[in-house]
Amino acid sequence: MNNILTYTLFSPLVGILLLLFINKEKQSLIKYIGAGTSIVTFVLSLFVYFGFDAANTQMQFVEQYPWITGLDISYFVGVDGLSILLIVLTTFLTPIALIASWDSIKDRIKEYVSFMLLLEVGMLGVFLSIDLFLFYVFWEAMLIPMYFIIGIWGGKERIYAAVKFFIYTMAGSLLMLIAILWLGYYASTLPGGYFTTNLLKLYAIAPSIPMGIQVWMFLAFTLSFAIKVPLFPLHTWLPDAHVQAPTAGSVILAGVLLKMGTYGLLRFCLPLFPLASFQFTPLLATLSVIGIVYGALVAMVQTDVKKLVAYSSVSHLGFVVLGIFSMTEEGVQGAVIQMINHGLSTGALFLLVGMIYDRRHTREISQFGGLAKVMPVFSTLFMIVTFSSIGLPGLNGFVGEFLILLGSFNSLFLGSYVYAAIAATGVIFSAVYMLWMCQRVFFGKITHEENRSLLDLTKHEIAVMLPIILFIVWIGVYPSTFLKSSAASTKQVVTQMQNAKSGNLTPASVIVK
Amino acid sequence: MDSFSTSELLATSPILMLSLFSLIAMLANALLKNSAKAVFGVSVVGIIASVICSIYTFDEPSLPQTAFSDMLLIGGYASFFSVLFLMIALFSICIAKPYLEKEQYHFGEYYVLILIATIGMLVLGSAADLISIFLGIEIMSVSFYVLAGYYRSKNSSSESALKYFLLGAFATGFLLYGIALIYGTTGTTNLLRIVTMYPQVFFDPLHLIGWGLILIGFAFKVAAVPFHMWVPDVYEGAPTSVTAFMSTGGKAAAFASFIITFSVPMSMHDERLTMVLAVLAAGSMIIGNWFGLSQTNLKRMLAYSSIAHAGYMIIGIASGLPLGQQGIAFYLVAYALTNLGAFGIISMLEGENGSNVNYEYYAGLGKRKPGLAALLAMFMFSLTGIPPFAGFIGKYYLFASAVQSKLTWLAILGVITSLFSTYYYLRVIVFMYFREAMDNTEIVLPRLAFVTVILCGIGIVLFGVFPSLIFDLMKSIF
Amino acid sequence: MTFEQGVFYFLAIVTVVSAVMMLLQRNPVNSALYLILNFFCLGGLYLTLNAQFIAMVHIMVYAGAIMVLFLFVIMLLNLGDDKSLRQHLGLRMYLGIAFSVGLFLELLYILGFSSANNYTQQSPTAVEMGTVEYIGKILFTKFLFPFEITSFLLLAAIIGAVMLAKKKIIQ
Amino acid sequence: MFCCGVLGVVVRRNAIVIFMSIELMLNAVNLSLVAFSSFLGDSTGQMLVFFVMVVAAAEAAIGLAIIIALFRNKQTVYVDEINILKW
Repeated sequence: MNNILTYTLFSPLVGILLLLFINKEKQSLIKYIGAGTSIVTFVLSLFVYFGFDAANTQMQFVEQYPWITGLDISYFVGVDGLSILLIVLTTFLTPIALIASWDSIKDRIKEYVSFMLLLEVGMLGVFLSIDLFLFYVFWEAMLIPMYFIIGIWGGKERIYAAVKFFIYTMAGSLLMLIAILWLGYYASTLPGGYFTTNLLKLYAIAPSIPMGIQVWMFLAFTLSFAIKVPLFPLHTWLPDAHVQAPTAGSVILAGVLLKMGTYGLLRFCLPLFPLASFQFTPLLATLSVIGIVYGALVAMVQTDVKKLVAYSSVSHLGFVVLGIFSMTEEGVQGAVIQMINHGLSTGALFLLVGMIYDRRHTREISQFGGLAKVMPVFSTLFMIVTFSSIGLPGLNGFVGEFLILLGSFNSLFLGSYVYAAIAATGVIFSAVYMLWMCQRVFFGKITHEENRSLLDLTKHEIAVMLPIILFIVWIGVYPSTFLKSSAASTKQVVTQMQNAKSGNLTPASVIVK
Repeated sequence: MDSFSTSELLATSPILMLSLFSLIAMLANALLKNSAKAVFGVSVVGIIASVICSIYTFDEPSLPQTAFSDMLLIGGYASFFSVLFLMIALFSICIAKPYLEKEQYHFGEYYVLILIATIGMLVLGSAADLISIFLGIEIMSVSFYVLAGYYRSKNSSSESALKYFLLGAFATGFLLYGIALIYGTTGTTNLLRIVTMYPQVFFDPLHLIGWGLILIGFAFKVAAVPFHMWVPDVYEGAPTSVTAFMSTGGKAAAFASFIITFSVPMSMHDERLTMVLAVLAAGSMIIGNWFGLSQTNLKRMLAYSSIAHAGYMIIGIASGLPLGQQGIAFYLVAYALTNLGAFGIISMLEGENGSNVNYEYYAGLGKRKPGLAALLAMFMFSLTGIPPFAGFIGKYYLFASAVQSKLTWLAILGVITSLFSTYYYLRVIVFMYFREAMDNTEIVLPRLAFVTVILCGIGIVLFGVFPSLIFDLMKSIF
Repeated sequence: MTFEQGVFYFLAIVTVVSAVMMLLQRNPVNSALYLILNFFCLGGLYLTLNAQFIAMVHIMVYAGAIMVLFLFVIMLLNLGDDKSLRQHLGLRMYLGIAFSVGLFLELLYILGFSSANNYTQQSPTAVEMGTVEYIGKILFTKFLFPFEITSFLLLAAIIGAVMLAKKKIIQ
Repeated sequence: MFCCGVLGVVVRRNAIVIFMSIELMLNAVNLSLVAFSSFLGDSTGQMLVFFVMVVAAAEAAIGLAIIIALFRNKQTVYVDEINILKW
């Protein structure tokens, strides 16, 4: 099992290869192959998870092969506490998304499944890469399948949404490319240095970059990630993409893609440019707090359920960014776990919205009412997920938000508890809009006759939802299962930041061969 | 002075071999019935024979470094580019055959001219003397002028030939005057000797003007702003198969020689020339991508994109680093595969009198011809510079060279203009996949051209994922 | 002023004047005739520079072949007078003139500074260099490759010219 | 003279006259080449003149053939009347 990461990463490609040889008429076979492949990937990632040594802060399962030797670019993958949970989340959500779209996608199934699997490769690659070049390749390559998924199987405004999604993301990442190139070049200016994009080598030397340039590097990276997160005011692509994407697309988009932004902040921005990070902490914290409140307020006035969930993502991801920039152990821990939580609960919400949309072909809140009587199972599941999203104690959302708020209250780096206080109001707002929406959709009288004949969830649909619910409860009741796997790594990041703040961090001035 | 030796003949065997076969092709055209097909066959054999010779000369220690009184460089660099040009020629005639048959313009002369143009490219790729560079450019260009006007009964084709010819000859004038001035100030036309003379004439303005005029000549041939006016019209008016050849082979050959020629002044880190080159690159990127946005004709769009790509490649020359030169060489490979593929697809779908080249016609292609649409989408992504396609690696190298030579502003401009280009490349995909077809007549794909296009597609993925295949080759030659 | 210098200046002035006249003529035939005059003067200039062979070849190729071809085509196409130059004295034309004059002045200015000013004396070897014998020898040794490769240039030109000017398409 | 040629190309609208102007430019180059060659005592310049002449001849043949082909199609040699020639 030396190459387990490579197997995990490229196992979906095997499925795509298989699909190439299958006639597109054999629809159910195609679906089985898709689901089967992604489940195999999930199983492989479980091997990684259980083999992972949580106490070790080093990269594990490392594999390195030279790729482009001239520029010291290598195929270099590994996991640590920051990425392990996200990897499992990715492999977990992909089969669920595929199975969930079992019946709702009828057109061009072969392409659809291929794109989903390709997307999985891209996402895993982003979380696994420890070479900046490799990271960038996956980061960009992942755009292609997502673009097609929104553009081909999306709603009415899909073209606009797909192009907007693509161009927004490109805009940020191209500047990041320049920053990556500059980092590589910087490594070559050091005594005995050479051009490199090896992240571990750059970790050692990057903090020595003069402040004036560090700021620009930091901004280039952060812009790219902030668009992906999306941080206020760069979030405008998100509602369009979410609303227009097919259900599975939204699940992946909310569940995993947005995490790539926050993961990037944590993985690259903080450790590479600590000094610039300190300088921009107030700005980013302010933006994330604005995002929390703004997202919640806008969600409140939405009439479309899917849009509401989309704006709630803006609000929730604001918490994650706040947690990261609190730079305390609790805050970063909370951010990591909140990434998982948001993936699970928002993914689940999108799935549920998709299920009701398949039945009624509308997502307008006003078109529903009293569904609890007609669809008891659906309503129950929806309420559980809603509570998790609000952050009710006992469910997963509570753990993450609590840790983040705790961390940001005590943070030396933020320097003020105002951020936490305002963010806390976001929790209240989110309770308001979610519960209000639930009330209008599930309770009260049945106002529309069409709703009387709605069928409750099928076994198939329940089977899709149950694993997610299981984890929602598990994290809520016993979070330390998951917290412990990321604890050591987050602690290391935080310690390093504190060292940098107090001037104890001495960046290497010579590059390691 | 010996006129030449056997080893020199061996060393220039790619050129000689191709010359031989082009003569055979011409004879076959004159003597045989059903000659066009025979000429096609002869050309394919000739190109392959020449490729084998190029590979033989690549790393053969027994061969001299230069041949024919330092007129030509041998091996390494020259062989690398020879193989590139020959493959471009091979692919382009494979695309051209079914296309010309469809248009009922299938004559043997076409292949003979392609072969002669390729000879010109081979000379250009190995030239180490301004005289052979000049002759190489002229052999190539004269063939191109004729090929652009190949549809002699069509207005658009003749017009584009005239425009190309007049502006091309005009640019030749500048190139020559530049050569004359450099000769006048250094007393030689040989690049190897000009290098040694360079410090003496560094401050001579006449010398610098000479380089400037040569630069104009090259800028015209590679289609850089502000000498780009011919590109859209000629690309649009010329037969599509010719455009495919011209936009890839012509550009690659011009760049191969551009790199060699300008490595002379650039090796002195002449700030003034760096600035001029950087401005050329910036202008090309901006103008090319800006006008690309508003096009509705695929051929014209690719013409503007070709201007933009020339801009990206000039970055590599402006950087004056081996890294940039490697980047250009790789970019040329990627660009050649991509453009041959894209134009191959256009030529397969083109209707009578150059119809069906607008975006509208491509609506719904994803359903009508999924394989073809997927390939075209790949080509568009590669042009945009999105991994894992080869175009990305090329851009990465070029921008890296810009950053290393402290031209970071150029790299930033490069990525910003790439962003513009994303929009119009994506539009093709939007039409193919996200719109419904308006016309559902059956499309018949000629097998030969389709296979060629598939090979191009495989190439850009292969070189995108394993760029070392090319970079390892290049380590020894730059 | 020696005799040689006198001849040089005379030819130089006629060359420039005829070039300008070529531009100003409305009728293409007159333009072509001025160009021929220009070519003859150039031939004379080559002689003063001790390039006898080039001078002869120049007269034969340019005046004898190329310009006859031009005249032939002009006659064939039966071209009349050009529209008056004034009719299209647009912005573009002013720009064109400005550009050309600018280029001219710049060249003058630069010539003032150039190392080419050292070239006041003809090299002693120049006399021998212009002879047929010398040129033949060097053409087939040092410049063998370009010489051979021009054959392909001419070949392309022949094929192309025949193909383009052919009237009918033979299927 | 080179400048005259450039001027001619930019100003004149008759394809043939433009072409003649280009020939003029080439001749200017030839003259300077011969001059340089004779002052430097180096034969390269004179050789280059030969090649320029060959090229000029080849271009003349091609160029006039193109003009004839175009004239057959459009009955004009004025570049203004050639609609795609917007330079």
